[in-house]
Amino acid sequence: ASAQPITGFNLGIMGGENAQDRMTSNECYRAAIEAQLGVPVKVFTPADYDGVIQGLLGGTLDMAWLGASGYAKIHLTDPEAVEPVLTKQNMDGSTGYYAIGFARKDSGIASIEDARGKSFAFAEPNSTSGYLVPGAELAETHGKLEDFFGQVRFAGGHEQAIIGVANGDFDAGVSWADGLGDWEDGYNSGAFRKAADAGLVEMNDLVEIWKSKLIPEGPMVLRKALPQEVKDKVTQLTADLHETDKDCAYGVAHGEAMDFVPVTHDAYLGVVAARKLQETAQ
Amino acid sequence: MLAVQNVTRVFSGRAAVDDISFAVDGPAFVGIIGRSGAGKSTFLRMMNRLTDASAGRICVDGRDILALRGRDRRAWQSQCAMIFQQFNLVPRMDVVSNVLHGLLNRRPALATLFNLWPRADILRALEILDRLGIAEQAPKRAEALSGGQQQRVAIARALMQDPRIILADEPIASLDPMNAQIVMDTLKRINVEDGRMVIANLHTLDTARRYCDRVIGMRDGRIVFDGTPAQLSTGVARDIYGADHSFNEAATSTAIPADAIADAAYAARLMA
Amino acid sequence: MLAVQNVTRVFSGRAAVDDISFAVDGPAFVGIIGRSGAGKSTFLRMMNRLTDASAGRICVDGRDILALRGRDRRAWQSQCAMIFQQFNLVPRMDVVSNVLHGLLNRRPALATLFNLWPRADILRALEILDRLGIAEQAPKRAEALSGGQQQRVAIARALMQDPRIILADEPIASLDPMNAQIVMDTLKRINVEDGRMVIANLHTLDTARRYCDRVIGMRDGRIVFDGTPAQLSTGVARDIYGADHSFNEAATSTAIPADAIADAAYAARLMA
Amino acid sequence: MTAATLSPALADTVLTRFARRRLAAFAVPLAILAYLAYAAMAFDLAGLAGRARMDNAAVLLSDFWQHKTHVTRDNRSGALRVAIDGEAKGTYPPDRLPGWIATQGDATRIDLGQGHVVTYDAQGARYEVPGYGLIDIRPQDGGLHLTAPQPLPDWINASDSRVSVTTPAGRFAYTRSKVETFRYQPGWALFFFTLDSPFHYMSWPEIAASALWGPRLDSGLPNVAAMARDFWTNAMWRHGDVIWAMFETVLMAFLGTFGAALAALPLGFMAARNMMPFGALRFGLRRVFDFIRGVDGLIWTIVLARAFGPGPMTGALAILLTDTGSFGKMFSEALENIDEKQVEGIRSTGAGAVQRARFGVIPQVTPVLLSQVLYFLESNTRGATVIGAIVGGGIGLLLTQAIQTQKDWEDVAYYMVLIVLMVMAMDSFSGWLRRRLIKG
Amino acid sequence: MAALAPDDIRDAYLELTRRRRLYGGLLLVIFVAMMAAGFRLAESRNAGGFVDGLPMLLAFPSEVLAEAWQKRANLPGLLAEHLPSLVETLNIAAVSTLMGGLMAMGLALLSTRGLARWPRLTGLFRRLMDALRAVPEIVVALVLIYILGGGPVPAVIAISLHTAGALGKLFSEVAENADLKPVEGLASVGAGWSQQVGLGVLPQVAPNWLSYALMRFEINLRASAILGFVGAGGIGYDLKLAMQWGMGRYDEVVAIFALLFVAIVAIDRLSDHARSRLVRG
Ligand SMILES: Nc1ncnc2c1ncn2[C@@H]1O[C@H](COP(=O)(O)OP(=O)(O)OP(=O)(O)O)[C@@H](O)[C@H]1O
Ligand SMILES: Nc1ncnc2c1ncn2[C@@H]1O[C@H](COP(=O)(O)OP(=O)(O)OP(=O)(O)O)[C@@H](O)[C@H]1O
Ligand SMILES: [Mg+2]
Ligand SMILES: [Mg+2]
Repeated sequence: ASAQPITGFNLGIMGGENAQDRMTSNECYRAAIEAQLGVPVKVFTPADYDGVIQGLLGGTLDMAWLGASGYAKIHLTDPEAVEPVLTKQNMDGSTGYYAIGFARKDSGIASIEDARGKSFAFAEPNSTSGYLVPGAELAETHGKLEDFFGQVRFAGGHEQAIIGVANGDFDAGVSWADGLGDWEDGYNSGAFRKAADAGLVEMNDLVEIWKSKLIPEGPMVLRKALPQEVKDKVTQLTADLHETDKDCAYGVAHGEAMDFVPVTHDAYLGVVAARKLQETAQ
Repeated sequence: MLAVQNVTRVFSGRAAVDDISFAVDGPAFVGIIGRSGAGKSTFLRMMNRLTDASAGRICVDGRDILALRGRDRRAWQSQCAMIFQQFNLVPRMDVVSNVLHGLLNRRPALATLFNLWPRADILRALEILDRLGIAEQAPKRAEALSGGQQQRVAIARALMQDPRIILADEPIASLDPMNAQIVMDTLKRINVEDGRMVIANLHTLDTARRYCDRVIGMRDGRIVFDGTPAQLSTGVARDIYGADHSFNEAATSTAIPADAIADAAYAARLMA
Repeated sequence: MLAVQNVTRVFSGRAAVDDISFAVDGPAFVGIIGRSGAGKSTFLRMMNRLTDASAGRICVDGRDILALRGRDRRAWQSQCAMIFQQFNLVPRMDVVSNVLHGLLNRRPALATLFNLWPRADILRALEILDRLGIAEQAPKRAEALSGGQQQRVAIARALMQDPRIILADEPIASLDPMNAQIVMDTLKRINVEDGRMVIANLHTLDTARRYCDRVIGMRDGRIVFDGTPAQLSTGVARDIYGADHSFNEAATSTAIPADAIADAAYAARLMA
Repeated sequence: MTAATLSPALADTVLTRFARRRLAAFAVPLAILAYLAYAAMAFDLAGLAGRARMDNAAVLLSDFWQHKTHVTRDNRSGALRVAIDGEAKGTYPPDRLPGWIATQGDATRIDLGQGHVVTYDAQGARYEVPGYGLIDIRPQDGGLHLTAPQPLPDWINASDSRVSVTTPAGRFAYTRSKVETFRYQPGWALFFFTLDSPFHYMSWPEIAASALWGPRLDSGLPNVAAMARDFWTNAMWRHGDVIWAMFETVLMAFLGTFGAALAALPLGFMAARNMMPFGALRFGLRRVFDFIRGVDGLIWTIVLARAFGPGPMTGALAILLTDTGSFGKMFSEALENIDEKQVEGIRSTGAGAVQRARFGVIPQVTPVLLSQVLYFLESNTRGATVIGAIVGGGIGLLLTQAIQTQKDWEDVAYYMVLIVLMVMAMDSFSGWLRRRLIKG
Repeated sequence: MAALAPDDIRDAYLELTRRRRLYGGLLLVIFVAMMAAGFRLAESRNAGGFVDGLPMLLAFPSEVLAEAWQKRANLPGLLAEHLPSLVETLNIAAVSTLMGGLMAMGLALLSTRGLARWPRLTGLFRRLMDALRAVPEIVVALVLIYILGGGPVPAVIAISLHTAGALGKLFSEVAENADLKPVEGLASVGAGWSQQVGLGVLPQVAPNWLSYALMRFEINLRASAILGFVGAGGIGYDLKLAMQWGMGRYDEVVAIFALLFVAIVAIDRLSDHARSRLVRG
């Protein structure tokens, strides 16, 4: 509401890539915003995504690309802090990714029903695709997970969940992928692909047993208190990025994507609800 | 000049100094003797206002210095220098700086905090050190000096204060006989040449006899003797030190002994 | 029994012990005298194998103990006890434990590390302490004892070793005359009663004269005198200690002096 | 004299003492062992032994000193890509492929060494393994057809959608979409110059020659400067950014430590029993110090991140805050242990409170305080690594990121070496300073 | 008495003061400039400025406390729920202090002049300790987590290694100052190296070593809580989860934090007390 002219613009970028890689792949973007706004623009890449969230809540960061769960967290803490404006559209036109349930091929588990009474590994409690969404969906269809599975464990991360299942420490587990391409490649991107490429697991040994509904890609958010003119400029610049500077868009989107498309809070109602559910469940 | 009137100091119910009174007219060399715990240090500390008195007055030129507070008290301290048994110098600072500390009360606090002293002060400190024969030690750290040299630095600090009265609390107790003599001679010289009053606590009779114009004997906080050194007989000494105390003055003497006759004899016998 | 043959020890180019030879037949009390730096300590340390020799042989019953290595060397050390000027006890451990250390070489290492000693050993340690007159001190820490008592503990440790030879490196140098006498008497008694050889470095002539059967004088690493105490004339002593050294035997004497006549006289004068 | 004179009571006391000590001698190690056994159970050591995958560890850790080159053919487009660690910035230009890859029309021949040869061609791909035979894969009817000597060994993992082969010489994987060969080679690839720098293709003597008298490769710059620039801006290793990050880490430690020392000095005076007459204030301050220290820098970082956002200042402030607690406590203890004689000497000249502190107290405590501060400077350099990871600054960020993304283990090794060197340098620097200042 | 003429002394001293003032002033200016420039640099690279942020300082704590107060009824239950994690953290700290301490003892004895078993190798052991000390625990822990999986063991190993280096240095400094006379006394009766060290050195250094080890235990407690943040188990892990979740679990944050804080302060004070008693005798 109180739209004072700004003296600088701070951009927060979440993890998933090396800090330096993030810096470099966003350098063109930073320069473009700087040219557009006429104020110095700085990029911040905290290791822990809580760092970006605290920055947005405290008002020291003006803009960031977030995960869906991170956005939900900010919204639940302070609905007036940020607003979502754009999200990433994948090459197939979708704007999301999936949580994928999987097991060892030789375990005889081929569907989530087969995993009843077995041990099941989530990634970590704060992960959207590694726990929040699959936990909520599975609980909806199968009831209390502690009762449905023999044992519910947290592996500590996507990586550990995949390796844990491949090693037989858990009977089944869940991790994420974009759902594009082939299972045997570990899909086009996601945790499976990374593990397979690194030679940590052999995709032939694993089977997919479950797939979640589409989980929305995280939004690009802007601080609500920014002057409307600034918001418009940055949004416009980003929305046009795929048309104006293909290479730069590749860096900002972490890879191949079709476009950045507008998004509103409504797209995240599901994730927000899942978070609320978890909160009261514990 | 100095009038001590009914001064008392009570520590947790016991009087360390118990209603003492005496007066000194000119710039005398006053020695206070008495056994350990007699209240000698407590009295000197009250004079320098390091310890507060419980009752009584100490008048210097008619002004009761025990009543001074704050700035005035500090101003009095700067006129009344104190020399300690353990020298109480700042060991890690150099000799000249230690001497300059005598001026702390008279120079602007801020400048002193950065150890910035006017050139004239430094020159005066060097002069005083020269007078005491330790000018070559000037740039050394105080801790690098021998005990006798350190005590002379302490005296130099006292002189730097340009005091009316010098108080010395057992100034030679931690010195060897050689250095003790130098220090006492120095104090005496200051007393005679500059005409400053010196009050010294001493723990040996012979020193008191040799240097003082006037000797005050204390026991259990009270003055039990006040007179000239000549009046200080062995009987009086027994009184001061307590007769139960099997008294052997030699044991506490700091005089340099005559050649050990016995040793020499023994050696002669062997070498024969 | 003991034959020292051309033993030399060189420290950075200088010979601290320079080609010395002598032989001792029975369990004598041998005193080694000489001024500081003469090589006395170095020789004893070589005998105990704390320091290696540069050349020469020391034969004990025909075996060259300088050639021993590892276990054998430690076994020899356990038969040849050493008493140090500074006692070299473990100050924080109790007296009995310190005495028991004499057995370290003969008991399993692990057990000794856990301070596990057979009952018989403990009793024997107590007996030895009793013989030296300090049994009541047994449970105390070594550091709580006076110098003389500590030296007797060190002797008890040596006896615990049941050694054939006792080496004593200036055993009384840090003791007062009273304690010195007790310690030397004890060593002499062990020498006479048990028939163990004692070799003691001494820094005073009178002690050597009083206790030794045989005296060896060293100077600059060489033996300059070897004979009975009676042969030790002042001229010889001058030789040993160096004539340039204005020689005054009394200055180093540890004999308890006769009452200090001078002091007494002085005191009497004062008290009159 | 014999044992007869020895009082039996004494012998008894001594013997019981030894018995008690014997008990203790066993009890203490036993207690420690028992505790360790309990801890081993509590930590599930047995289960851990089963879970630990040393082969995975080997895969990960070999990356510390190895690099792998991906030779990938897209089976749909037929495009060939040769890239170090599969990264865009490590991709070889098609005309400057390494010598062990030969292309001829559609066919690519990859020599993995020791007789292992992989060939991609229009029909599919073949892998010749010495001592085993030929593995031949062809796509057929939407699946893969594998021809290889039977029975299949366990280092070949095949289904009709994916075949993968793992040999000591490298890894090979064929799926419908692509075929990929990984060759592992020791060394940190492209450490000095990346593939787009002309200097990458030179040997060391050539580089030296080029630096000294070679013709200018970049008309704007002398060759030495161009080399420095190419090294400094190396896109794979980013030496410039890394050095800057190290500087930022040291900066955080420096500001935090000395800032805390400056803040703690007056507070320490106020919390020292012999300097502060008001007991309540002293007690209050001490509890504040306890609180600040107890909370720990990491939590402070999170609290401060809300107010100041990410960045090195937040990290420095977090260190400053924590250390103010530690220094406050340590300084006040040092002040309580001072020699009062010096203060009294100054007091007797009529000096005021501040002057007494300056001359009576400070000279005594400086060596103690200084050595504590410098000791903290060194350990904060290590601490700033961790804090930096959270506030998004310094070498710590790079390190934790490289570990979390798991593909850049050679970067991890590089950063670890640098951190160890940095901490060692700070250690000897503070040791040097300590010796200089305290002696001087 | 005076070897030098008074004038020379005076000039020399005045020259000395001038030089001292110059150097002292320069040093002060350099230090102040470095602090100021460093701070400005850090601030310019920070997202928020110092002055702007100050009013926000309490925003986060008050948010947390407000929610915790609202849900204060949950606190006792949460405290009980996280107690096992606290015990795990304490165990991590204790085990790693023990193991690190034992390693440090060995390293210290091997690298102390005059005591070393192999005198030629002291330099090697010293460098080894330096290296162990220089590697931050978190680095080792992160790498080990990838090999061994999450849990307390990577933390124990990481902290133990660091402790071995840090304590080893302190231990060897103490041992260096130990009196060697008892050792020589033991050598003279034919004691082996282990006996000389075990009976001659350890009793002397034990109080100081123990005191340092207690101090280290305190430090390790913090370290193990921090390593929990990167997935090494214990109460730090619980705290991180609750903290990252944010709003909605702040009551849990407060409960965990209270547990951790009370434990740290209690141990801090206990070890302070024990140490002052140990060293005084
Ligand atoms: N600060 C104090 N608090 C309590 N009692 C004190 C204090 N200072 C001195 N006393 C007591 O006052 C008595 C006199 O002490 P004082 O130091 O004046 O004796 P002294 O004559 O100087 O003895 P010494 O020769 O030992 O210096 C002693 O009993 C002493 O214990
Ligand atoms: N470890 C050593 N390294 C170098 N020189 C040594 C060593 N030990 C002794 N020396 C030298 O050897 C010489 C003889 O020393 P030694 O200690 O044997 O003399 P001493 O007769 O015992 O003298 P003191 O009466 O002082 O004990 C001296 O010059 C001494 O400096
Ligand atoms: Mg006194
Ligand atoms: Mg000697």
